Amino acid sequence: MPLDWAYVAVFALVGAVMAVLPLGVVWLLAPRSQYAHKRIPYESGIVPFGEAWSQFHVRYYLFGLAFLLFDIEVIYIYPWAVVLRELGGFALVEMAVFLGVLGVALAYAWKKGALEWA
Amino acid sequence: MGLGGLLDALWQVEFLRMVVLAAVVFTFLAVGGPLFLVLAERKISAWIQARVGPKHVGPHGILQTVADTVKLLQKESIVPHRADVVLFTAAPVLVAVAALLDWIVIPFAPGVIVRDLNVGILYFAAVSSLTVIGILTGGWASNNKYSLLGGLRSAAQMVSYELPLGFSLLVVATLTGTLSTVRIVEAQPYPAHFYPSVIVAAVVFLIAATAEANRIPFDLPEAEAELVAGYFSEYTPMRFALFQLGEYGALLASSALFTTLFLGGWKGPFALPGVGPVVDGMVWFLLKTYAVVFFLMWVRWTYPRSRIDQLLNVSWKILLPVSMANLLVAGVLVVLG
Amino acid sequence: MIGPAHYLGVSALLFGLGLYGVLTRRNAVAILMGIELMLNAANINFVAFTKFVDPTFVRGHVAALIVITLAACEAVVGLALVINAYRHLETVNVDQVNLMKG
Amino acid sequence: MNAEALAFYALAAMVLVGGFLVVQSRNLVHAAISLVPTLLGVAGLYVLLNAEFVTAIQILIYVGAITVLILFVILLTEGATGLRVRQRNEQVPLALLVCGILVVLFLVVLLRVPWGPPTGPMPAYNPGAVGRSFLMPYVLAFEVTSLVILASLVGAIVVARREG
Repeated sequence: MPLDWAYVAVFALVGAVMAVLPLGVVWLLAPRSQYAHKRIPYESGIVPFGEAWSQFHVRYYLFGLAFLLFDIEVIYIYPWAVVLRELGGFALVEMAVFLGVLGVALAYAWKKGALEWA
Repeated sequence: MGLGGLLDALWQVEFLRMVVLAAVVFTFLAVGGPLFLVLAERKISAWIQARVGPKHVGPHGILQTVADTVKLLQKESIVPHRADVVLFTAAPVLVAVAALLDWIVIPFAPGVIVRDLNVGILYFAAVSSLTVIGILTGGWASNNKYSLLGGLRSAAQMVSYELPLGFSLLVVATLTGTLSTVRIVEAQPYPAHFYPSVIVAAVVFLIAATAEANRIPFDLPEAEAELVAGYFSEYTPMRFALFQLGEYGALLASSALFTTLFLGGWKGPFALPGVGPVVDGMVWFLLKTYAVVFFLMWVRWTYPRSRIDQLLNVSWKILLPVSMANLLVAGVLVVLG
Repeated sequence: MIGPAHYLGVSALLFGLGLYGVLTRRNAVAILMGIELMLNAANINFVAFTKFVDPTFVRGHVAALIVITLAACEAVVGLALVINAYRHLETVNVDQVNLMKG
Repeated sequence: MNAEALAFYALAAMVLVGGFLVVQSRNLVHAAISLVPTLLGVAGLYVLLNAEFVTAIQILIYVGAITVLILFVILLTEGATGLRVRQRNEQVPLALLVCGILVVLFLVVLLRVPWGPPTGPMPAYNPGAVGRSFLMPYVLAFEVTSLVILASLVGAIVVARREG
């Protein structure tokens, strides 16, 4: 089993190296010019002012939090899925209750307008 | 003790196998992904819009993307003023690596799979979710307002569609009782299973996968009229190409997973004469995968772009409740036999 | 041979780092990141005990999964507080958020 | 030294260096991104401990969701503009002392414990074992977590949206 994940680690490392290699080729082949205006961030031709990392609307956070709270359900649903056949109706009732509560959560978020992009 | 003494001989062979396989899959991803798909996309869009498309480089323009790659290698690499150089480079690398890691659990043919992980489809969902971090990081590190805004939008969209996608995987896991991709293929009746919940899950998966790959009608993050080019506005030659590799790699991986979960993977309607089960499986698998890719491209060039509020509504108010209910239906089907 | 002490050692060091972050950071989000490190340290212990002490019912894994769930809930509520504080007080530094002092 | 030890030390280094960057970076975006290698290193340790399901969940939830949310909030509030602000309070020497003593104490204790053999073998199929545990002995915890999720969703929406 750890061997499976050793493959994952090696794939990640080899992938990173192979992804960086072309950057090295670019570094060797491509021209480099020192020309300050070239490095100004592109904002449709207008000279940028202020910080790029200024604040954004709270709605991003509302979607983020709804996502996280519905994503953690999978912690419980995946193990349920693999043993459902073995445990039968009891497990099904358990999951119906679990998903029912989360359905209430979704309905609440919906009603409160947390799912509106406004 | 030298390094050779540290690792026994068997381990060395295994390690070599890992490195070679990683290199092979990466090459497949680069060639079968952007190199082929960008060309295919340009040809298909041309065909749909009654144009000619690329035709000068090579016969019928088939070498166009090769020429583009050579061009990209010679282009100057520009890092914006006051950008965070390390993260600016690490972001596209992370996106490309995440796309590569997806392929570990994809079965090409009976026995042709990098590793059949016990937690197969969960693993696929997990490594695909790393892309979001790469996109947010890239958008922030560019020191450009449009890039950051594009990155945030992209992240909001991708996380919204990760949920219905995850629930579709769960429906399949529930019906087959396993998370291993190989066993999911084996458990599927061929040509297709006709459980209604599988069909619903397949449709949800297809919509969500299109959105995850940031494609029209879901390509808001790079709505060029509003946001220049989205999170990769500031990206020039090779770093940009890595984002492309990640994007097309993920598109191809989603199509491959769709084939694996819903279209019977390597199983074909008939055995090809004169080839073994491995070649036969790979041919059918790749045919189906590219058919799914073609379908997604067709959608892209047929529909207009939607607004971000419409797009998030589809995910949260239609796909998510439908897939939660669908999961329970699948559970009932399993318990009743 | 890597035994339980190795894992618990890493976990102790990670816990120390997290606690240091919690005690010294001024930014509320940074404090939250310190807490995440401490929770991860606890999880390493749970999972290590499952392998080296008591694999029955994989209790440690269950505990670790519940900790991950609660970590997510805690992050969601904590970050909501951060956003609210930022909107009202225009700071996320906890030593400047002292409305209760009156 | 065998492959397991090599992997362990590499992962431990990744976790601790990443954790150090998380608490030390002045730039909060860097701190949040340093969480990624730290949490992936912890996931790697879970692999060595045969906890396959927890590993996958660690990557999916911790790295793919919690870190994203933290990044969101940093970008929504101060981002890197916090660079001009002092990031530490006056408790640094005291905190170093407390944490140092605590860690030494932990290490002393765990080196003195006599570790016996485990009470039984690990179940072969990890996700299945977790599922059986959740639905049989720990079914109450399983149901209560759904209520906790509901409660924190309600709380977070109320707190984050309150205007004025």
